[in-house]
Amino acid sequence: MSMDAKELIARRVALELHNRTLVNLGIGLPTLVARYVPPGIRVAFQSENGILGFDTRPPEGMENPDLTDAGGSPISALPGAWSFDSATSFALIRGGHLDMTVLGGLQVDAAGRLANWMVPGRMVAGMGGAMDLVVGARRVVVAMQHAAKGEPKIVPELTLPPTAARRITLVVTDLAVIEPTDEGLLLRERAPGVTVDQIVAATGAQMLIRGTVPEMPIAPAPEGAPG
Amino acid sequence: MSMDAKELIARRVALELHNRTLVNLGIGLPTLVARYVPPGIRVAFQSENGILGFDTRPPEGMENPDLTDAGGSPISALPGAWSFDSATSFALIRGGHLDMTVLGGLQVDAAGRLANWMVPGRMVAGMGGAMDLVVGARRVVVAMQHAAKGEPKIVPELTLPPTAARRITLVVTDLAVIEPTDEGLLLRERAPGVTVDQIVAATGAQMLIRGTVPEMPIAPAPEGAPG
Amino acid sequence: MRIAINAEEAAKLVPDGASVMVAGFLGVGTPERLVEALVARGARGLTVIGNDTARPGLGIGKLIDAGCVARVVASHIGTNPVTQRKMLAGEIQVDLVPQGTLAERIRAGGAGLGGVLTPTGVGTAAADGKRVIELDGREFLLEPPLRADVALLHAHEADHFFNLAYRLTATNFNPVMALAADCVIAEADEVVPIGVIPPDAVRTSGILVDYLVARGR
Amino acid sequence: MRIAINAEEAAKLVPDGASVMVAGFLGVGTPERLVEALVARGARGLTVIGNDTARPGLGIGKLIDAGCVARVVASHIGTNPVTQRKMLAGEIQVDLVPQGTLAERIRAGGAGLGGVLTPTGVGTAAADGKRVIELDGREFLLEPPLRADVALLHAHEADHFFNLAYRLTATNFNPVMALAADCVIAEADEVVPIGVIPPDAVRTSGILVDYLVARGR
Repeated sequence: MSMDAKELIARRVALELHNRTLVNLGIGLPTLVARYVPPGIRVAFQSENGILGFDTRPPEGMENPDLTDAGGSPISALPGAWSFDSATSFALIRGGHLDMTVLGGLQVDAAGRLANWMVPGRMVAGMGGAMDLVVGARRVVVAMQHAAKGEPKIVPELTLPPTAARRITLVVTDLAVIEPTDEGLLLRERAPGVTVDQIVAATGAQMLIRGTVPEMPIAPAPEGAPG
Repeated sequence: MSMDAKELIARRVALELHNRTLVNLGIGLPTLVARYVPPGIRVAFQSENGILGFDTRPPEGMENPDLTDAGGSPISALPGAWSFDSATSFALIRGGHLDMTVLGGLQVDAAGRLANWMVPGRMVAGMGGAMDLVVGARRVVVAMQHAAKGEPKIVPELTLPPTAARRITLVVTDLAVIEPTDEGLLLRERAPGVTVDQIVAATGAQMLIRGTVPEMPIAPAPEGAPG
Repeated sequence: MRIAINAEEAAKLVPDGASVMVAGFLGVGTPERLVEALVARGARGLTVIGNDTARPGLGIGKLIDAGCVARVVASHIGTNPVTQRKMLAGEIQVDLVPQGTLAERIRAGGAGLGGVLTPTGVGTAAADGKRVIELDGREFLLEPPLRADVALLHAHEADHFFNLAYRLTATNFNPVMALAADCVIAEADEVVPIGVIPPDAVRTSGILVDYLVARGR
Repeated sequence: MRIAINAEEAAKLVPDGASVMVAGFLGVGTPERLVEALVARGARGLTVIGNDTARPGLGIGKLIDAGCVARVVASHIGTNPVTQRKMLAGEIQVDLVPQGTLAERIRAGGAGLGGVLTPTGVGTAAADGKRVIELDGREFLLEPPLRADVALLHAHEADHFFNLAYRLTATNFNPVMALAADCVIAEADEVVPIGVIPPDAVRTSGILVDYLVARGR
């Protein structure tokens, strides 16, 4: 089996999807999760710019300028979709109507806090909908590379500005699945072929390791797709 | 000319309608104002249960159970009407989008405060939308009989619970038009055939009387209507 | 496609003592079959949150008549003398809330907001016991969000995914209540296939609706 | 029936230094002809309130490119390097607001509410200088309402009374901005006779729209 880090992460995150729930996928890596919805699971994906039940990009020439995702790319809509204004969109997000959001991360710390919107000294982008998503979604799954340029992204304490005070639910990386708990960061799973020692070495924060750490399961690749 | 007190009040209030504005008419006497919209004036009437641009009751057999006014009576809708939910309805009301509301009154005092929702000791009905309307409409016109059972309804200080702290815009009664101002209640107009002395005698609060008080103009009766 | 339940089953989902949002304005936009099923089940001790209690024999009025209700949160009960009488007799507790504040408190409950800052009610009996916040020299009441165990909705159309569309003044409290309860049960005048209600016409997504009541046979 | 104006006339209604809400999300749902007319007029010193500044050459990005803007209130400027560069150069002041808070502050401005109590931003840089209100042991930021001198809207359809209907994700900030400005100017892809947009499909009433921009010839 050959797959890159992003695909691995997306296929592991896909197993967190609960049937008949509303899910928001952040821009970038999290978007990939939509490709690996497990068989038998039906979720509605929300895009914070105002649609629930969107579909992938339509064939060339069938794009509608009034129908895009939160990254501004053309999308389609599934039968039964709902379009709505921005206040309603964030009523859904802040009001706890999302079972899960999947977001990228710059850092996660030992307390389970996430930083993903700003690096002081670098060009400022803005938080967009990230702060609302982290506060409002019932479960916040962070999908990110375990390290950036050799530097651990899982750290004892955030050195970047936090996105929210709230403790996130799960971190899925190319090396491990880690769950922030009351006692600290719990190492739940390791990526195929990766040892616990390798994970510990690549992690800046202390982790709880209880017994044998199983290999992470991943969602099957969709039919017709390579891999 | 023969007309009853309610018609007189309604026809005087109708002259307060501004072209191309949004107006809410309370249940009861204020509803009559819609009959006397002056020629050349176009207003949109809002009903707080969720419609803008409604029309009078449709002919027998053409009522729709999903289309009623705030009193629960069947109405029709004009072309170009808008229907909306209760939160939006009160966003319009509270947000200052109504040029005017016309409400009935139990008491108005020398400070221009209105009481119209509750008489202690009597059966409690509830404020419904009245408190929001008095706070939110740009102009609040109170349409009421000058006295009730011989007792003045315009009083030095409210003895009934106020509907809002705000000073209302105008009081139109079967005897007079009175404007609450910084200096006090200003007697602006007297009803046809009514003397200033009669008004003073029927009014519990002090009024400002400046020079000659003109007779109140009233909107014409619609064509085909008696009067 | 999802499976509708009948009104009798729906009524069992509303336990005695539950808080229940019932949409409607003087009965218009109220799910009458759900209300009748609650009466038939003999529900007791409900806290009903709604604009009003309609009239005896209509909408929420049926619940009042049948003794299902211990407490009412509403903007107006003047159209229902039974509610008034039971309030005076101490059988029903009535909390009166200005109509715009009621709508906004329910919206806040569904939107995850901490409360509502409204100018409505300042200087009146509606301010009793409320926290007053001064902002830029103006006073506002801090009104708490409202949520309920169950919301009972009425739609004009529902599709097989339970997307809902409302009609004219029967819309009223339905869309805001759909977000503000742990369990959302809807009844519709018509049920249509998915896609018949286009995305811009859907007012409440089926993802928010837990149960749809099957049409009467 | 009402009379539409052309985009050039509309641009004159937006004085230099005005605060302007511009609807849209990365340019989708932004009134491009109005934006272009503002650029053509050489508008200066505008405070622009919108979700983002799109990209150079698109939507609000055109106003940024042309030097019309002194201040931006937005949730995100990461898609527009010109905005970022001008911010660093001190030519444009940028106030970043979480997207849901931005939508809700605009809604509060239009709905007459004193502010927004949101859990979003507590414990982050978004809380700097904000009043924190504790309710039932939870903390909320008190965010002030937002209003503007002018709102520029884009609709899919307008009728001759200026009722507006939006389409799919081009809806975004349009309906809330329609209530939150002293002067509301809309442009539409299509103009239809009154009655073509049924009451339940209208999203912004023509009574709230001061000016409609005529279709290009």
